[in-house]
Amino acid sequence: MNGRDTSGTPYAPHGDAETRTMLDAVGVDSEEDLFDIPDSVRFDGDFGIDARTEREIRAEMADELAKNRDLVELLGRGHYDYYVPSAIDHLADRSEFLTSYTQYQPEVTQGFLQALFEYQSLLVELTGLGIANCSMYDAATALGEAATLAERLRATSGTRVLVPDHLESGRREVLGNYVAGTDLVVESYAMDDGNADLADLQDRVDDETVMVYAETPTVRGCIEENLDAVGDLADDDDALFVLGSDPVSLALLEEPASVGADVVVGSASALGLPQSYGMDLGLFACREDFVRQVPGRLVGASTDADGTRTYTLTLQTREQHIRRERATSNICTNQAWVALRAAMHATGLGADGLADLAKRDVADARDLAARVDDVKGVQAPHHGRHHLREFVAHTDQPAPAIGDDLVDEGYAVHVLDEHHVQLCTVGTTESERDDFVDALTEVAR
Amino acid sequence: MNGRDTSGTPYAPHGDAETRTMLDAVGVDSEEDLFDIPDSVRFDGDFGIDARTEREIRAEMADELAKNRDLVELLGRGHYDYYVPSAIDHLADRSEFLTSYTQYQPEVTQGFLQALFEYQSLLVELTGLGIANCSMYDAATALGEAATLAERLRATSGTRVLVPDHLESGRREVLGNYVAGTDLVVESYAMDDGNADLADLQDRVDDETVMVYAETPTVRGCIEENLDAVGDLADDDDALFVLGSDPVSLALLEEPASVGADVVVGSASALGLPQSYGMDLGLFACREDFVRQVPGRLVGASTDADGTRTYTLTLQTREQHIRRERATSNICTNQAWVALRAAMHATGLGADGLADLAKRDVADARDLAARVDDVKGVQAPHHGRHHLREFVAHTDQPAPAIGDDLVDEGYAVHVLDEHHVQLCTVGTTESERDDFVDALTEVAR
Amino acid sequence: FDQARWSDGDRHEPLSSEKRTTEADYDDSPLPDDLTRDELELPKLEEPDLVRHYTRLSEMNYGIDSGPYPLGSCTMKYNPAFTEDVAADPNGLVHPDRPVEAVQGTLSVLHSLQDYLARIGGMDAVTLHPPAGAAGEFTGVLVADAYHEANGEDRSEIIVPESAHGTNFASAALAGFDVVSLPGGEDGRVDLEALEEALGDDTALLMLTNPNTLGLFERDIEQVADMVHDAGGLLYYDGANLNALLGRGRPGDMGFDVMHYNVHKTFATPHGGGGPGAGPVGVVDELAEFLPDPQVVEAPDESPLHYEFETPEHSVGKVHGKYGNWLVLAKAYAYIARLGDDGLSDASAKAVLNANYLASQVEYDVPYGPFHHEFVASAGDQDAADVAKRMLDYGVHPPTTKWPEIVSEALMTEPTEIEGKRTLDQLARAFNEVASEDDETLAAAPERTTAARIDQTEAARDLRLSWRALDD
Amino acid sequence: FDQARWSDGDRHEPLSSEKRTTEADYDDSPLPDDLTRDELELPKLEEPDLVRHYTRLSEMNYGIDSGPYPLGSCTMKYNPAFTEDVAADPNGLVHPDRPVEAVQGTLSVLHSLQDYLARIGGMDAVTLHPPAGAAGEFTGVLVADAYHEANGEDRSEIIVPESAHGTNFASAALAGFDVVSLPGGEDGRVDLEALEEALGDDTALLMLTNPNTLGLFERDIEQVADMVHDAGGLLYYDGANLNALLGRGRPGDMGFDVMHYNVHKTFATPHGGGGPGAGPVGVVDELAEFLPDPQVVEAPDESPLHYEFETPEHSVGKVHGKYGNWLVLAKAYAYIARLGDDGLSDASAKAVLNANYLASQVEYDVPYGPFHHEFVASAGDQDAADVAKRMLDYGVHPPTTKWPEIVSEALMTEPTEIEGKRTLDQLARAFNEVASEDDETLAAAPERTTAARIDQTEAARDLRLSWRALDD
Repeated sequence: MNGRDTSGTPYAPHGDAETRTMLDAVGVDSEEDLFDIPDSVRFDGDFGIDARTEREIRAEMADELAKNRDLVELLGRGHYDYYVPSAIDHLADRSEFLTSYTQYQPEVTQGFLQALFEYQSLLVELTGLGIANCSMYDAATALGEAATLAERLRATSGTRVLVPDHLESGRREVLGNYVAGTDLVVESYAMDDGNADLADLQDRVDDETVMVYAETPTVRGCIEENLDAVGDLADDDDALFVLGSDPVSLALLEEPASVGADVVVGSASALGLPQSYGMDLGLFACREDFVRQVPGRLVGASTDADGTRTYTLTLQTREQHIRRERATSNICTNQAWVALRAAMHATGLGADGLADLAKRDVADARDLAARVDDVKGVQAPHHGRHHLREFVAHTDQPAPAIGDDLVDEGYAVHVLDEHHVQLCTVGTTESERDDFVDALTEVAR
Repeated sequence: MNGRDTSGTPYAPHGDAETRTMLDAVGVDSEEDLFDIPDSVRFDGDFGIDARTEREIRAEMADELAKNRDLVELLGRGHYDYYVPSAIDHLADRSEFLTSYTQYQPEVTQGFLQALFEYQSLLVELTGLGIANCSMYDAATALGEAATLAERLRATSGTRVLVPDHLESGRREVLGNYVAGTDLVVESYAMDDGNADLADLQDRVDDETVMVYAETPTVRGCIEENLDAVGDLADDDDALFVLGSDPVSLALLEEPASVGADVVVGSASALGLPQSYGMDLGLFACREDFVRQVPGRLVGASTDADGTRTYTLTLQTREQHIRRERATSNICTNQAWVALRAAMHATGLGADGLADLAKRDVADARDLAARVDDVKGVQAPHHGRHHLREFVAHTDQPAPAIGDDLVDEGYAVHVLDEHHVQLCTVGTTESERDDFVDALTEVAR
Repeated sequence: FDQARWSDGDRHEPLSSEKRTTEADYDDSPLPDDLTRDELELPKLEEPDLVRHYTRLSEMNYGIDSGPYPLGSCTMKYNPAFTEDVAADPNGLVHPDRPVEAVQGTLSVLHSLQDYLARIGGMDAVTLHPPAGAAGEFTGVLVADAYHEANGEDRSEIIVPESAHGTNFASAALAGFDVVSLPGGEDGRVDLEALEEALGDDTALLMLTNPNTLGLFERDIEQVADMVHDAGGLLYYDGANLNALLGRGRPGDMGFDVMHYNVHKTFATPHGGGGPGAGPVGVVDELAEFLPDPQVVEAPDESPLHYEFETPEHSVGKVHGKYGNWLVLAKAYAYIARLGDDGLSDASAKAVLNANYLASQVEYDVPYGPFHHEFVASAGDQDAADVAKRMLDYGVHPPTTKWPEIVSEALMTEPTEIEGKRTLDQLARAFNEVASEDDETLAAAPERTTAARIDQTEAARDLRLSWRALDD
Repeated sequence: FDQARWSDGDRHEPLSSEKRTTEADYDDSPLPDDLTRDELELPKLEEPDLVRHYTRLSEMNYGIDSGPYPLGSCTMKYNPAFTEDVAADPNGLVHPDRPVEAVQGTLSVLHSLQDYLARIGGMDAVTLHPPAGAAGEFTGVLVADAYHEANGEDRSEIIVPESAHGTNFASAALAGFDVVSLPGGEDGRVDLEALEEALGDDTALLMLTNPNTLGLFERDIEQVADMVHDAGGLLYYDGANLNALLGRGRPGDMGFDVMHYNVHKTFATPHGGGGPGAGPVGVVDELAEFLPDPQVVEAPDESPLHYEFETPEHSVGKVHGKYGNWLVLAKAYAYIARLGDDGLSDASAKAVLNANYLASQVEYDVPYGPFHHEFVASAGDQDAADVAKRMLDYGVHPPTTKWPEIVSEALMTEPTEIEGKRTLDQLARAFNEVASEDDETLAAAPERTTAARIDQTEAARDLRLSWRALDD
């Protein structure tokens, strides 16, 4: 059998002789004859995209990405650079996982199904809620899905969704788009020194309210101290209490179920996924009685014909490929592989390891705040709350200029407004934080 | 079950409670009690090696290795930087391959055995010889093993091993150590303008000669033009004709069996293994009638109890774990995983792809030699032969100084002596070679 | 063929929670007790056991790298290994809120990908934000909605052919539109009369896949486009089947105004057991001002930067918290660069050749044609779902079953370009062997897979969605 | 447990050559015809098929990451995944003939590893060149030989205990020595009287493993060392069993003069289906001048370099073409750095605890003791090889069988530290189930593996060592 003379995709194994045999079997002269496209819309130009070798592309992308500056990031606000053990990378790259698709044939995809079942189970333990789906795109879309869930579930004729004033702008915008097709309206309630302002929230919650959203820690790293009260306020008016959090925080902070949360959303990408320019894993857990209204895929246990315990996607009648426009969501392709990574990482850490991360995040934030507070011209933490990972600092000098100067020194921080920056400890080493304090001392005065 | 309070290896999964239970089952109080070591030789110091985290070690080694200078290498002389497709890395890192050991239980290791059988088969096709073993350490030790094979096989009482005068020094030294325990002596025959000097060889070959070794291409990149004659000379005196080569060259050059080679040794690491600071894969193929004298492991086909074709290590009675001091070699742990990589890479390239590499290596060397020859103060190729990959150039100015200047310009070349350098094209891009010629033009005049 | 079946003595591989668990300790908590939880017990596998657990699970999972995977409409191409390496480049693994001057490399790759996709689709502008195909549809619908609204029009209906992907319906509904389902014509294509009837002042959008889910090219696409545009609507291209057209037809040239690309289909990024994918959206000029915020654009000459962010004038805002799925986008870029013009065009040629060749070798009836990258065979008297289960025993992944419904007992088959003749012949043998088997054999299948036939009813009736719910 | 068994329809997975081959074309050869071959036909699998072929083969292979692998004397530890990453650093993937100033990073790692190994073994100098344990033995013997020769002595014998690894005998023979086999004592240890008898003016070296292959510590090691030294010989330590001693005993402190380290055993580098490993050799001061060429040493203060090469004064020259197996050495360094003092010492503690715990749970007789990191059980009336085959059906790798011969039907078992109690109990169950089974069951095993019992006789009698030799 001969090789291939034509240039083409390196990923089709057709030698010229094979191509000829196949064309003959089909009964056409050329591949061209197989395309039933009217001449008027045939494309006979080219894209002007040069093919390159694998080696060239690796060199090219390495060169391009090397143009990203080497910065120590003290960013955060929903995206955290926890170290991902190498074993997670190697395991997640196992190609039976990576190159498979949705488990439409569960008999040959027990491996991924079991891993997703484990992922769901981990979130059930962390939230105390009865159900977790096997992934949403990110924290923002999970929040959007929570709102549409609230709409489907609502007992009242209400339309109001209440969210904290500090809600991260991306999440707020995405939520806005998810409710744009409904009659829901999103309103903010005030924050009181970094926590929910209970008085303001009480004023706003009424029987028009279908959902109250709170976060812990908040986008500013403040641990929300009155979750019980927020839950009671929501409950009193039959509004869904949706809590935003993440698996690391949940290993330390109050269990959502115990404070009355009906739904937990958030980002689970802190586990298992390296910082990936905002790529995320949307966490979605809720009470068991919502099960027929849950968006996204669910893996359940069953038995096979041999009586063995097995796993399978279940309640697919909620989904778009069966229920179409009456589906609980339009989501199809999700973030399953990221969920797999999260399950792996959590299983490697265990309850103690996860809680240790969170404890360290509290201690590190507390320590850095104290040291930053010692810097002339800076006061931290700005909010009188407990913090996890990150906190806001007040700067006497204009914060934007401080932020720019810090970039020049090799540090990225969030500039919140004219006199506030936000600093996150995750992913930095102790010596990097030492150097940062020195740099801040230079630029803040 | 609790976690673990003691510090220790991260790769032992014992919680403290598990350790306690196990100690109780054994009937001792502490791990210390299990060590039956007299006090007088107990070690109670420490090594002074600090444990570091995975993240720290990755950073540390990245920092250290970044101290290696970024050089364009025109080196060669047995070590070639062919591009290894990423798929080979991913496949070879599949942990069922990587973390397995010698196939003492062939029923559960059919995968590796089949891959090694394929490796052996590829070498049989490339050499035309009946047998290839499933790896030696490197080209030098394979050459040493060839000499001990010659000793075991010798019909005469001879002791002489003839090798080319140009033999790479590492290979020569290793060969010397392999024959140190025998009564063999290694002598050189002269080279004639980069090829074997047939007249000199004829003078030296006699019935005291047990082995004649030649290489193609030679260490200087010259294609040996009189292999037939070398083979005949060896044959005339019942000496073993051992040919040194490599799988890329063999895809283009004369088939060893057709020129009378009895054994082929060399380096197969050009396939599938990135440049690894001299780590190699020793190729060893020979005539079928030597099968009971071959060093190293052999995989053979068989059938299993179900009548299915299977693979297994065979003729293990040649090996040290059974035959002890009468084994054909002391080799046990070999380079199986590198052989796996070579098989994968060769199978991805095919005969056409392998031959294309070799053709390109001839053309590139010819082209670079011509361009270097145009450089004022340099004449190339120094030898009036066909070259593959590399060639020697004569320099009017002192070569060591030129070599040093080239390093300063970012290029590494071999300096052979006061007025000769050796240049290899493999692994360099066309534009790198362009820049190199410019740099040489600067430093050579 | 026998798929791996691992277990620790029992019939099934234990859950991580059945292997080893530990509890967290809150005695040394740095927080007041009332802010922390009381207990948490989770599985904990130290690295050797962790690696074994997931290595075993992986062997109990079938992927493209295991064998043929001709799942119709899913375009299960080989995912080139090297694209994993480029995506894993640590220089690209950065925080999304870095200042723009510190991510010039990332923006360069994203900008190039926007450009490539625009050229391939014949579109004028592309957003990379949507993290999946359905998210792309939703984004496209939002953009169309914003366009109509900017024109002072309140159009409430989206027309979707009956045979379209379920996400089309769901995405339209999520955006608040009424979905008008369009019955198919006798030839399996759009029925122009039915379309005429469906179009009206309320028509915001017609969503089409071309070739459609039967693999048939909508030959009347220009007329369809004119009709929709005449009615004041826009035309949406569902990119799920773009692999059939690369280099031979561009949605933009056919009159489509907005489209999404499924990069995990057409551009070979891994499907990851269900995701992540990416669903970039391309639009014609008139719609560019409504795209999500921000777009990556070249910086003006006077800027020290090469690339910067720009907010489209009437942007619909965000559809993803940040900028979408970076790792997936990076892989798609590398794939497109690897193939280039010739490779992309050849990929479609071989994908279409493969579908036609396989169809010619399969004994099941294939009612419609001429098809392109996929065909829909009918299992006839057999149950298509049973056919699929039995095919598993032959070591291949079966086609999509029972959809589209226009073909009874549908076997929707898309081999993609990556299969050679040998594998296609193997697939054909599997089809044909199963075609000749009796119903009992099919009902008893599969036998050689990790699990025997799984009871779906039990799973749904006796819901056990976490290990808490398991009592064995 | 059922191991994967892939095939393309047939019972076995085809060879690459049975899938697809192509021929090379020499019409466009740049060389004269008489210098080139006439034809070459080899398998060629394009990347999708290549990936499937080897992915399938991998699933038909059992590694440490698949399950327990208590192969006595082989120390099958978990190979930490991150060590692969550090070895793959492209900055370390360089040509061996670079000038020394261009490989300061590589030399720094090698120098640190030389230093670590010296400390761990209680040795004064270490060479990293030998590419495997046996190569280390050969190197050590050459060094010893050179030492005696430099002292004007011609010593022709090397003493090796009967129970030693086969490589000891073969390495001694390869270096031209006569091997004197030392019978074991009744307690399984060195018999001092027999040793006395064997020692003499011709004794160059006594090669010992400690603990020995029965897992027993040679309690009289100091006396042994004195006897050997008194006879003018040197004492060699075979590092295969060093994992039993880390942090609790050092060969150098026991009187050993030269030793090798099996980094693929003690320091957890992957075994790679048989290799590569690395067998660094450590020596006491008196022998350092004979080590292979070159050693990595710190550069003098006045040098612009940090590290440089140095040729030992009476070097034996090279034992590997360059500097050994870099990738393996880099992984070993990373492993040692990860564990540090506490980790290394704990590894030995847990390895010894595991062996003792497992032995306590196994119903087969364990005749000698107290053992350390491994124990040798006797299968009694059962055939140890059959026991091993049957254990495979329980999803575990069996022990080394029928060796050392001092125990009849030996089951030489080394669980290493990486197994937790749960896995050890699983292993014990496998041992004990098999112990209770009848000979027919054992003879019919294995059933659940990729291959059923393989006919070894046929393989050796009807030699088929390449696909050319297959006629089916």
